[in-house]
Amino acid sequence: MSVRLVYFAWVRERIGKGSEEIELPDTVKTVGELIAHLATLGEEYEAAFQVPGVIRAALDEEHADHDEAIGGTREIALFPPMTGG
Amino acid sequence: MSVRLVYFAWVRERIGKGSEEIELPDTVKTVGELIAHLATLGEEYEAAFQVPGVIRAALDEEHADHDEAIGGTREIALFPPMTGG
Amino acid sequence: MSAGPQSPDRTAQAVTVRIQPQDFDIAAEIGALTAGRADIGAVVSFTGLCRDEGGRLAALELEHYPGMAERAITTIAEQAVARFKLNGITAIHRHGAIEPGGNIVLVVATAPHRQAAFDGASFLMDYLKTDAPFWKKEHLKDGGAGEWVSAKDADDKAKAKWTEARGQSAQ
Amino acid sequence: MSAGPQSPDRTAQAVTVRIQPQDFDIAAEIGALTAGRADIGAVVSFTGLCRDEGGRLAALELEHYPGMAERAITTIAEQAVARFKLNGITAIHRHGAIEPGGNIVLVVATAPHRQAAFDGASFLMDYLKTDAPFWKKEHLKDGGAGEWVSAKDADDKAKAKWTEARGQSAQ
Repeated sequence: MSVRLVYFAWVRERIGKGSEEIELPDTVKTVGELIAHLATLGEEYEAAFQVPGVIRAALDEEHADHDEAIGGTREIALFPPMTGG
Repeated sequence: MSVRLVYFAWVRERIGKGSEEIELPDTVKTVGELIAHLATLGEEYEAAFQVPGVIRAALDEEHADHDEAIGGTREIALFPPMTGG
Repeated sequence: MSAGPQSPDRTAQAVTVRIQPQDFDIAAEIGALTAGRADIGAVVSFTGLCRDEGGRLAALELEHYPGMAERAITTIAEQAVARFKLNGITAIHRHGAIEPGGNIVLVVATAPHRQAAFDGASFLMDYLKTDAPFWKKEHLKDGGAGEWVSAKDADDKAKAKWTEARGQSAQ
Repeated sequence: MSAGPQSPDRTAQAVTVRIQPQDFDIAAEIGALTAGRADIGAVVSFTGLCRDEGGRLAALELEHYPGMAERAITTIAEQAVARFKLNGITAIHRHGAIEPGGNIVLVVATAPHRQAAFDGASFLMDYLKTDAPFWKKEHLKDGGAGEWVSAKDADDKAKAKWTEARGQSAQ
């Protein structure tokens, strides 16, 4: 399955791009598994996801926990804790 | 001792004036005693002070309880509970 | 109450209180508190307006005790600055006849962070409701005489929560 | 959450959310919520400003997730209207570079009485801080690279108090 990933703040800076399309391996079913998979894709990804617990995610613009199933999601966002307001 | 009394809201309306100078009897030492004294001065005063417990007072522009001594106060204000804001 | 980091001089400068018949300009009052500074992170404004009570009211007549009104609100405002470490606070209370939709009272509190600004404005309003010498009389649309507005138990309770929260008198 | 007296249509009308780079006009936003009505007794506005952190900061850069930012704040605003029975609520969040003293975020809540208006604005800010997809990066006056601002435990706690007060999830 192909999915669009979008990154923000220091996740985006460490990976070096704001978005990309990737092919999801069949073994990746949840947000947590996606983050673990991405961390294996190279130094930049390792730097972005070295502390997986701090990474927040949104599936099609809705907040999602790490154990949530990715299912038919079109866009997955990964970012640090939010600091708006 | 002579003192200036000022009245507000329905206390003022029932008495029919906003302020007056009165001569305090020697027996009147506290706010509560003043209110009891005023209630004897005629029908308008009786109407204004028929429920003494609801009357609020200020001595020289500072809130005062009924048991507070009038002392050398120059201006005593008597009024209903406040409803500003 | 401990003096906190505000010196008496700074507290006095930080407080503006006006009692006036004319309307006020919220943006101008916020601007006066914030212009030229970069230490304020939060501004909370409260505006109290005249409601028509389901079409019943033609106006509210606001009576006040001149002198004491300004003095009472200034005392509360100084307590708010000291207690919540506000950068500043402005309170304006109108008197005279005010029609439905019209402004009655404005409070603006500024602070480095949001909780202090919210608390400062809310504290001032709760104390002002029960301690500032103002009285409201209703003027009815049908021309009826109208009643003096009664004080509300809810306002006494709103004030009381600030002493409970502190575990001692805030006055 | 129970629907309360607001129909879904009225709740939707009562909520205005904008994400924009340009500054906002507080008086105009208050006016848009209050003009022509006589059922509003209380207006609370919150403005969040950029601090210079003791002269250290040249600017904050606000990054956001377009689409989700508006969606997340709208969800919170609709919850605030239903929970506190607000007449209306407006939230505007800026993005891009903002210098010290500049506005970052505005919330205006209107209600018949003051506690609901204070609670509505405060609730929205507490949830916005932790749930709206915005991130702040510091630009330093000395030209240094600057850090991404860290999320604060205090903000998680501020949000948590709204679920404690309710005894159930407010989300």
